[in-house]
Amino acid sequence: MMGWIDQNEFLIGSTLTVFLLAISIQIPLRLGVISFASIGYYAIGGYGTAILMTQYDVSTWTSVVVASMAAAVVATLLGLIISRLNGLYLAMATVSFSLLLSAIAVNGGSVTGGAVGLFGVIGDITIWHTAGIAVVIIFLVSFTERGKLSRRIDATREDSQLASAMGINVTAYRRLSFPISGLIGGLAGALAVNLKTAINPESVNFTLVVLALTIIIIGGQASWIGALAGSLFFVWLPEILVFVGEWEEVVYGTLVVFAAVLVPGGVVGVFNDWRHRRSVARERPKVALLEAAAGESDAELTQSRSGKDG
Amino acid sequence: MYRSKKHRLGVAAVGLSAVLTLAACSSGDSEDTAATAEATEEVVVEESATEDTTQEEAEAAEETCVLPPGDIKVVSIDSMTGPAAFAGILAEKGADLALKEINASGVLGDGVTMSIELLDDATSPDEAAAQFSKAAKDPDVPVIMGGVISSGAVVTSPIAEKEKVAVVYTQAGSPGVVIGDYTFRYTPPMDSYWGGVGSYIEEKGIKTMSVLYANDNPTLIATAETALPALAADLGFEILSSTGLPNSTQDFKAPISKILKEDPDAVAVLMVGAQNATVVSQMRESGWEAPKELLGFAGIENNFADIGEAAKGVTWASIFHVDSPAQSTQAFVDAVAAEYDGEEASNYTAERYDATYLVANSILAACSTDRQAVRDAMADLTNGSITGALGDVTFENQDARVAGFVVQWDGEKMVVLK
Amino acid sequence: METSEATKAPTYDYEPVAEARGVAVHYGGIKAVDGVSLGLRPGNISGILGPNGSGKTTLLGALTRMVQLTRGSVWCQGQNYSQVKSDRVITLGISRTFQTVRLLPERTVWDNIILSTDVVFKRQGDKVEGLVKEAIARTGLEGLEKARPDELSYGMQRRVEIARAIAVQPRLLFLDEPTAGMSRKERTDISALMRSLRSEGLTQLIVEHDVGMMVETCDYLYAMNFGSLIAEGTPPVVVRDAAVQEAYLGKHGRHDA
Amino acid sequence: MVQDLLNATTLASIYVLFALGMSLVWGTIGILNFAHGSIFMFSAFIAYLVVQQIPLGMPAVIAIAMVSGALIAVAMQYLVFQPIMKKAKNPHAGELQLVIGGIGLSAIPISFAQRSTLSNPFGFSAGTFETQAYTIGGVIITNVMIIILIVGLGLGVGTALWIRNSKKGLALRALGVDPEVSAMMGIDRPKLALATMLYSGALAGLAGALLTYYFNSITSESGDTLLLKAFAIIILGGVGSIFGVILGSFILAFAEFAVLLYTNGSWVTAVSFGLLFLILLIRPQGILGKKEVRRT
Repeated sequence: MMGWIDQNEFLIGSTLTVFLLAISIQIPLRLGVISFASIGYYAIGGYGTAILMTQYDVSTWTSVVVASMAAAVVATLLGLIISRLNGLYLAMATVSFSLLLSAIAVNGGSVTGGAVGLFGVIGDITIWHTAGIAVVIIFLVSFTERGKLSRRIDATREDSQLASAMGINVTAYRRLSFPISGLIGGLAGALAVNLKTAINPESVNFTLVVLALTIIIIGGQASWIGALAGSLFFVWLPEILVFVGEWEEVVYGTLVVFAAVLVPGGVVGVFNDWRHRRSVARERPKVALLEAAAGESDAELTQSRSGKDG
Repeated sequence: MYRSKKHRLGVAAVGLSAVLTLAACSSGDSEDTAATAEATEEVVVEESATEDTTQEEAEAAEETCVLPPGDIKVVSIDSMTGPAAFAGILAEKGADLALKEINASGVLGDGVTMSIELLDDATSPDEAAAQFSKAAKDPDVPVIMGGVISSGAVVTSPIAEKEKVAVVYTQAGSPGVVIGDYTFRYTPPMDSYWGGVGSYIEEKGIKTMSVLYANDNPTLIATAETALPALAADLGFEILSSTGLPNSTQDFKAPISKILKEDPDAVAVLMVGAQNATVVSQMRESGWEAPKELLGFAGIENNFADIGEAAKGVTWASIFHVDSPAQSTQAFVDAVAAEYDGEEASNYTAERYDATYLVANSILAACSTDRQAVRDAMADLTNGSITGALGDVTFENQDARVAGFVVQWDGEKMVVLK
Repeated sequence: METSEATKAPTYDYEPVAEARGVAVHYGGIKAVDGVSLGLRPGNISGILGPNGSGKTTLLGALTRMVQLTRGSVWCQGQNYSQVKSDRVITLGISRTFQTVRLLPERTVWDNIILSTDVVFKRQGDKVEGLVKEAIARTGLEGLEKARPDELSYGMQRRVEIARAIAVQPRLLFLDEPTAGMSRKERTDISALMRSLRSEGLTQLIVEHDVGMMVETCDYLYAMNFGSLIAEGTPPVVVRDAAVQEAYLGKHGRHDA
Repeated sequence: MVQDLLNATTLASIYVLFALGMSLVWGTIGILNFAHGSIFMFSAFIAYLVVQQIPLGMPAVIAIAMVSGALIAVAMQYLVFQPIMKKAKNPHAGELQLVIGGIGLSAIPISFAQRSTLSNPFGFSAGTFETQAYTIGGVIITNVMIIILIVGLGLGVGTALWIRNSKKGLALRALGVDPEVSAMMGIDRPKLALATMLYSGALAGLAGALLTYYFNSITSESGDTLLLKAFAIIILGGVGSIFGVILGSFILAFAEFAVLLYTNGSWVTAVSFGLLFLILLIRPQGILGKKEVRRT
């Protein structure tokens, strides 16, 4: 087992950082905000860490923390200035935000290393640290997937007008999602740069946006489990399906299309539906009453009505 | 005007660090090539061509060395799909050819064969790193051949250093690739052989120059921003402007218009692969004609076949040329033609062919598959000069250097000026 | 008829539960609502009728702060809430349903009903559960708590919406076309439910274009056309009003066609 | 200077050709088609494959590309977008699914073309068409430029007028404003959507073929570069406004030209998304867009 982990250290590390990036996109998405800004946060986290570590000799963990916080701050500001946009307009604004950052990376001269990027970021973060951070984030995120908070989040996403009528402060929830997304996205970038020891403009381009988004769509939007499932799937598929080989992209494209058309809830959505059906099935007696109950209460109401009328 | 055509062979793409041309032949070892020639009766190698510096070493190694029978598995990570596939696929042809020759020659010893496990990084740094780290952690892999993309190489090099396994790259021209004892590169950096063009500049009396370059390619940035200004200072010509554009640019009309207004004596076009032809043909369409000079860059020739006449007169430095007088290069060119249906050899094939020989020779010289021994042998071999498909190659800090050629497109093919 | 555009307080011979004073909502050049004033009688079921596009739903939107007022003001219990954010309206005791069913599809009936209740009654877990159970009982949804909306009939889905709206114990309930798309039986059921809620003292305002249902259910009617009130009074009075008949009833047949 | 203006106008016409179909589809049937770039590329690619076998002239090549583009777009609409729209629980969920579906779709033809060309550029050099350059008063213009200018601006203005004045155009505009109301007006939405996609696909094919002639060659990834620019153009002009597309194309083309002429050019890629970001902050409905006709 340890040998296997050791051999696949890079893939495991990739899975974890891609997972964090996916979570960073998923958090606003769960509130109905289609934001591609996470790539920008990832770039800030990654470049920030690389710059601090290689150019200012700042210690690994301090760099990671500072760069991630910087991403959170930028995210907060972004959230404020684009707050009057929604839907695809917001999506487009965040795409431009991310691509502007990658243009800055290309043109940043010696600070960002231009097209070459920065390399030789050798820190002391192991995959165990990364895994630990991922677990903490899963723990925190799972709180938003239970009880009251999860209901409010669902309502905000599914129908913001309804949510608002139900007393939920939609604007506040959405605005809050920005710094959280920024922090986690920044962290993903910071940890990724430590894993890969290098970062360049190419590694923070639109392809990454597409990857993270498809991960969530395949896995499912509703839960961190979806993000994890999607990350595992996308990072490991080329390892497992070696025969896919040169048609890898075609297979990805087809899978994504299938997911978009047939299973909008992703793998996790399918699982939840199945679980719901099963639980309903288990409670046969009660469910058998479903129709009957409906009929009964109808009868009751009709009765009360005639009573009142009479 | 002229016909604009463009079907190109060696092309470019994002992520590929540099498109270099190079020539090559069997690496240091005369023994191998000679043996191959005998064994296959296809490869014409003259004994004299193979007599050179490493002969003694190789012979010594062969006399004393008995490798345990079995297969020596070397891992090669290359871009067989994705935007850099054109380079990766050509490179692997070189590796296959060299491997076939080596195994046919029996030079590794009785019952000893070498094989290459080829892993496709799909032009993705992440894939390259994942595969590299797995190979680096497999103690049965004595040495790794690295991928062609710089962005992958800067990620895999630290892994090689950490796991103490030698890696030989071809292409991957970015800084941060050859970083320590375990990293080798068989493709010389562009600025190391561009000097030849300097004498052409002097000869033609070029006093002013404008530069158009791909600002997303490390090698070309280095050439445009460092090597060319240094050359200008040296030779006393003036660089009027230097325009950096992403290689994905399609419409070059605006920068060309700017350059035409500056009216320099020469324009240096430093784009990746096929974009060179795009720029050249758009410059011709805008009225840039001789005696105004167009200076190009290595790798450019693969893209000129289709624009033909339009590219006539473009001059550049190259490390590989099928008409190179070096016998080792000619032997390689013939071997490629014989193996691959008359195909014309390319720099990518040559580099990888030489690199594969270097790997085999290092194992032989070390007489072991121990990683440290192989890397030490490789360091020794690259201390001297190696003759191969690329002609004579020397190394500076494990990074290849060649003299190169100054070549010119005559409208149909490239011809060597020097 | 009250068509004053002024925002000054009109006088009523009762204390209105909620009031619109000269409310106007314009979109660009379109005057969806143009100067409507009305005051809702406590304990009554009031109704607004009018053809499609007459501004009924927009007026409801204005009263729940979901659309911005161009002019005028809205009042609740003597308080001007024209600047209150839409998510605070429910805490004023104003609750609503929508023209179309708007339930969370992946959530159970219970979750859908408790959604607003636990926002309004923060940190009062026991009370919230009690309220939801009570709302379920009042709307006849017992036994269906674990079902998802798509497993229910349309009529039952509307009941879930009403349950969600009354679980927060509002003093005023807005119902936007509560019987649209329903079978006759379902309509009479909903109508009965509304009257039973009235008997418990809940003030209600219904927006509808089904005149039959309105006349049967409401105590007081307003008629709208082109963004303005054209008549008001008890149902028999309003349906006999010439302007209403011309503007609305005359076209009624065509609308249903 | 005249030369620069002419060149920038040609570039703008190319942008019009590319963005026109995308804008139409987004502004009327509400699909932000992320696969538009790959329709563009793949129709040119199909034409290239045919030309490799049979040396054809420009009209035939363009016809092949347009038919291919139309067929691909219709297939996408029928197999992917229409089912997604039918299933969508609410417009917002549908919106995201459509984007994702488009992203997935676009990967497939790009990958095929990359495999088949080894990511090398491809062009119609095997065909019979030859670029001719003319010099008029010191200004150089090629026959390809003339065709692009006429076709790009002509189709742009023509489509805009058609949408504005014809009955079908009215139906399309109604769809863009309110799908429900238009359904009540008796508009057959799926059928009209299919027709719109067909037109948009044919335009993409036309743009693909003309661009390939203009640049001599394009690559498998060329569509993606243009896709991002098209977003900027459409939003700049105002979603749903065809004149907006023309305006947006000119603004972008001239801005890019200015950056290239007066700086060292390295920020040119940032121009499109810089403009996009700016307009979204200042006037999200775009320059010619109307606020109340916003569907998203």
